[in-house]
Amino acid sequence: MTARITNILIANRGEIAVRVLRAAHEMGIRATAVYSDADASARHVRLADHAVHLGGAAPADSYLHIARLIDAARASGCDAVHPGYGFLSESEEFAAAVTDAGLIWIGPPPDAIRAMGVKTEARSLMERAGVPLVPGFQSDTATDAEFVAAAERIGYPVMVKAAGGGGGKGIRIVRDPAELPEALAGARREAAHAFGDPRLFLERYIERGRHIEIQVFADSHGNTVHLFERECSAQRRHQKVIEESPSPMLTPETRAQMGAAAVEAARAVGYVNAGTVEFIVTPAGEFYFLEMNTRLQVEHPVTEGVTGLDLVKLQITTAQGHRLPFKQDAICQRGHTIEARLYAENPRLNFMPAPGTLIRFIAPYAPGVRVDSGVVSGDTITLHYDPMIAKIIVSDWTRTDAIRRLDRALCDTVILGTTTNREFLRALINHPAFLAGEVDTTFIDSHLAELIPPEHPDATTLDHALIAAALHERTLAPSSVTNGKAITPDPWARADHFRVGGE
Amino acid sequence: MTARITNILIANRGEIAVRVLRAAHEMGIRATAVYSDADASARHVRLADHAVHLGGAAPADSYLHIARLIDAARASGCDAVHPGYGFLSESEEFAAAVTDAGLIWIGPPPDAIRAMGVKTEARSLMERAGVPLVPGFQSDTATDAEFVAAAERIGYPVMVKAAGGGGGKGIRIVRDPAELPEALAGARREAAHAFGDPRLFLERYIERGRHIEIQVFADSHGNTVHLFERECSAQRRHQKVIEESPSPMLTPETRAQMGAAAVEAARAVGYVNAGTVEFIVTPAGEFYFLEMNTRLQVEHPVTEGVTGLDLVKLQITTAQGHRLPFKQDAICQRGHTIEARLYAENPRLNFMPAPGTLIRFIAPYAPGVRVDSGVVSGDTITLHYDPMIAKIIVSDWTRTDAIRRLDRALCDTVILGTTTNREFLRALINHPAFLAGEVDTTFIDSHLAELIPPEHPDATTLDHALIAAALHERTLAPSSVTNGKAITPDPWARADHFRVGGE
Amino acid sequence: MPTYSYVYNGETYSVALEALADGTYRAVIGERAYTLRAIPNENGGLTLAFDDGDRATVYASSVSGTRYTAVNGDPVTFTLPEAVKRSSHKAHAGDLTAPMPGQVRDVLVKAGDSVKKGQTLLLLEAMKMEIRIAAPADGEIQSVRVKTGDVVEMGQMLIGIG
Amino acid sequence: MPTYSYVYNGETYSVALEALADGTYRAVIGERAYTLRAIPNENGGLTLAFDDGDRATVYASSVSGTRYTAVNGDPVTFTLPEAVKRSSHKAHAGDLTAPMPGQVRDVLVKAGDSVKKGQTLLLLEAMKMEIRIAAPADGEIQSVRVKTGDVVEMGQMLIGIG
Repeated sequence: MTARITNILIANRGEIAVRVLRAAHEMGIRATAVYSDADASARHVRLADHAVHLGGAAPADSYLHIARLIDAARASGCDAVHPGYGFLSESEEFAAAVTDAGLIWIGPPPDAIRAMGVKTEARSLMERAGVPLVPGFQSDTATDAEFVAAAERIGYPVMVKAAGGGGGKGIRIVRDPAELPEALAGARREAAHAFGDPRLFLERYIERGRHIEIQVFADSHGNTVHLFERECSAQRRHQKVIEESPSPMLTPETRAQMGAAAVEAARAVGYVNAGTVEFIVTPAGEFYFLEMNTRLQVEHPVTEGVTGLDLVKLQITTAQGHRLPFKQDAICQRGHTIEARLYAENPRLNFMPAPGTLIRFIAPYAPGVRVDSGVVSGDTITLHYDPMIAKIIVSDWTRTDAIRRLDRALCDTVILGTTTNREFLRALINHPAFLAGEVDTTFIDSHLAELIPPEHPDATTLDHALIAAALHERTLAPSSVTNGKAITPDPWARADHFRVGGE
Repeated sequence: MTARITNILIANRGEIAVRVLRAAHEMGIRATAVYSDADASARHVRLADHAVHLGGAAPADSYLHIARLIDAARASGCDAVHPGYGFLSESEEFAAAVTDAGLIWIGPPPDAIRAMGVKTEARSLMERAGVPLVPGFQSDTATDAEFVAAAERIGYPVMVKAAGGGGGKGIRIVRDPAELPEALAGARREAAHAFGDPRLFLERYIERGRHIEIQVFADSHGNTVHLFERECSAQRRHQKVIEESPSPMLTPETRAQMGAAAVEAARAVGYVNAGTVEFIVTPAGEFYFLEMNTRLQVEHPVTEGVTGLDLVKLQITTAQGHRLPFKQDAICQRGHTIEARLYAENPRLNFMPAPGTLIRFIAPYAPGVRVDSGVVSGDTITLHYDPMIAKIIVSDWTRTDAIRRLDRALCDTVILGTTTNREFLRALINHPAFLAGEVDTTFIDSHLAELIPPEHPDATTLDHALIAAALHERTLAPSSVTNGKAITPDPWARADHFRVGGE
Repeated sequence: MPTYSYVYNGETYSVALEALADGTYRAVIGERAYTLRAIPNENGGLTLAFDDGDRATVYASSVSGTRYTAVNGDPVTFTLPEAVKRSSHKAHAGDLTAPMPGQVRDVLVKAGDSVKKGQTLLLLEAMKMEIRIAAPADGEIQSVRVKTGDVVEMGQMLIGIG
Repeated sequence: MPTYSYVYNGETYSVALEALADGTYRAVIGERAYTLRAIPNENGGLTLAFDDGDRATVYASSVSGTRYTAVNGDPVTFTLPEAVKRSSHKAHAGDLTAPMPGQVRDVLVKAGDSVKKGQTLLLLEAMKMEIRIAAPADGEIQSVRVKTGDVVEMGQMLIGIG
């Protein structure tokens, strides 16, 4: 059974709203945007065919407000909803509300969202499906002695985790068996205090672990494929900074095994549409299920780069009930794609957010360079939402070529008006460990000092900056340079001549 | 033997100079630009590390002036020369002068350029190499009766061509044997008059022929591969308008045969570096050698799109003496890529060139869209060189997806200040024959009336244009709107606020 | 309401445009009235957001009496009425004008020459394309206004013939 | 020669810039002199072409007393000397200022409260990141300058403590 989508409500903002809107437009589908008070003139609103105001800047009043989103879809004659990522993209309640309103949900079934959303349920499901899990031990009634015995079986170091926990709270890494009893006692106290639930469980701690995820895609006719991996080990405090495919560490055998495991994981929950299965991979190449993200990921362009597919269009056709237009064998992973996330933040001030107006934002454009962004020059990165300015995605034949291409693209990226992580990104991708493909998930946090660019530019750059400022100053105070000899036409004036509305 | 290139003289201008410069920069190689009087502030000059003035706007005084180019290379410390396409790219003399000056020529050996440059020599070489040629008959002494007999063997329709000719002059297409003697007499007179050489030869005329070319690549270690085909049948008066890969008409068998034939053709002349073997293909899929272009083609991005390779970087590494980093089997043709050539010309005035200043040139930017251009807003398309504004290249999974993506990209392309073929391109790619993949080399010329957009926009577009003009007018004559009620901040002024140098 | 007039394809159109207190605009063209917001867009363009939900992305620029606009990329070029008047002293019947901007490659006649219909009088070149300017009828060259090497604009008078 | 002064990282730099008759510029910074052409580039930038063959792509913009520049993409932000003076009435030793622009999420103290070192006084949020403003030492709250919901700039005074 297939349905024809004619008008998609994009229940999101920023670059992902622009991305979805573009796919809709190319498919001849109308795109309806929504916006909060803070986004009335945002790029996704400007580019949409129609836009509906939701409410205040706070997400709860706008992008998280299910009733208003459903109303907006109905009032605009939409027949489908795309949630993007973040906000309500993994809300079973929103998916159900959309479906209940007679609209097509461009995402997985609500049941699959729920199954993967509860982490302990997901772990049990994956165990039954034969997906490798990090070796662990869980029991509501075990004594400390039983935990010690289990830790012996699992192997040190182990992580003591709160069963009812989350967000890294209450986690202790134990390397010496002698320290385990004290760690259990401490973690139990903390868990009871923080979550009202003193239950603990053990998991092996993976040293030098790599974050590698598999993109999966399923249609509603039982076809499930994987679209290879993305390595996202370059993280700062669990936030992905750089993503790439292929992973520089995977062997073809491990890649194939992980792909098969991810497909099994998706099948186990009756998955349809785009999803991502995250694994932690040991330096030896053992891999363990972490969790499944039941939505499009920020880093989906990496997979688009190496497979040649358009995942958003595929989401839309799949939601319409169409079959995947290919089998597993027809998909190949080719070349190398890297994505860098450009943020408005200050690496020298502990990556403090740096909201502000992009007085100028010059994005790179060159063969093999793709920029996904929700802002242009003159737009503001507000303090209400995430600090992303753009994703810069490059593809080339080899990893080395791609890194060089990305470095050049970052060189060409100009932002005036706020502080960004541009120089940090350049330092990271040019670090010998990154070039060698040896970055694990702890790398950035433990090598931060090497990755923060020096405060002071070199003397030549400073001189050139002073000359640029002085040339600019001439346009602000022309009287100061009319000394009878300044007959050179002002270069800035000429530069802008054709860009001014009122020329 | 390998050499390290550190500084490339780019003996060209416009988009291809920018393209080569970009590849050099990504490889950490300096790019030295050259320019004529007309190009002193051109984009390729602005982006280069160093730029050398050659001479007057006329090509003979600048981009065709071998001695000045060699001097520029020497004076700038260049160790290699990239010729781009056009100008001196297929000049055996220039290639030899570069080599003689001790510089690396980023292109094929001079001998290969010469062998393919003389069309009759090329035909003989190809015949010996077993590359299919259009069935024909050539003899300096044949009588009319012998020509008639040969035509009978070749099969009608036949083309009567001048042996010493070129540029389409003296060609006659004969469909009826009875008309052949008169055609021979007429062509002989015309050939004698035009070329001083009355000799004729016959070739079968391919009805509904398709122009399909094979990209080949060879290193200096004897490895020669093909990189699949580009179909360029959408031509207006032998000028390519749209190029794509894969060809919508080729079977896998024919594709493989053509690839093998192209590799044979390249091997037959000891080819090294990038080259293109052009074929004419009959509706039944028979293919015949036309000629070999011994340089990078305008449409090389089409091959880059479907193979994932960077042909310019590959040219540079090959010229350094490196081996091709892959074998034939490692290359696959994936997805679909189309290139449209955006020209400053007026389709409603018989495609008359329309040089002028691009008051605004907004290039599309979106996933899967690449724009190669030598100009930006404010730059001028001069009457001295070709009228190309940009190549718009899109890639997507299927041909239909790619056509839709290209159409949207053209929608987003804004040019104010001169007339372009943008609407003609949109009409062409949306024509049922193009959508069906049935365009042959005569299609555009014979269906021109259907492809020229109407002079008058629809009523809604005209109203919107009037509103745009009026909003713009407010910024030019603010006094006319200060009627005490016009308190709305001027939107154009705001739009440009952050783009003005002197804000 | 301030009103602006533009000429397109020989016809004159007037648009009355008023900025309202609520930040919107009201535009009246003939019998059609529009209410819209004008949202500054990238690259100096505007998104026109009409109150019926329709939208259009527009750009506009001007060079003296010409107004270049684009609506969703489609170009529409207007001339101001006064600029039309200025340029309306039309060429005489026997004047040959440049069909494209270009450079004069060769002038093959001089004033006083007798020419035959179809005879090539002048070669004009632009962007590697050569245009032959030929006599439309038998006649005599009255005046030659350009010389070899001159750069001419489209519509510029080249040769008077009578 | 017109001279412009800028403050970077607390140091003041002066650049003398002169437009020469041949279309080039001469710039003098300290003991270094440059001769250059300034070629308008895309997006309102300039290519500085120095007479020794070196090149740099630069952008510049200003917002009141701040001058934003980028050299080959690398940002360098200057302040005008007079703007530095204006903002140089430094916060008192006991003043707590905003370490980032953000919105005040919660104010947990009021003037007159006694607080202990490390005690959370105020929560500031931006872009999903929450920053805890804590007492640097035991003391008494002298003044609270913001309330819940206020949007504050980086460096803005929040709480006086003594």
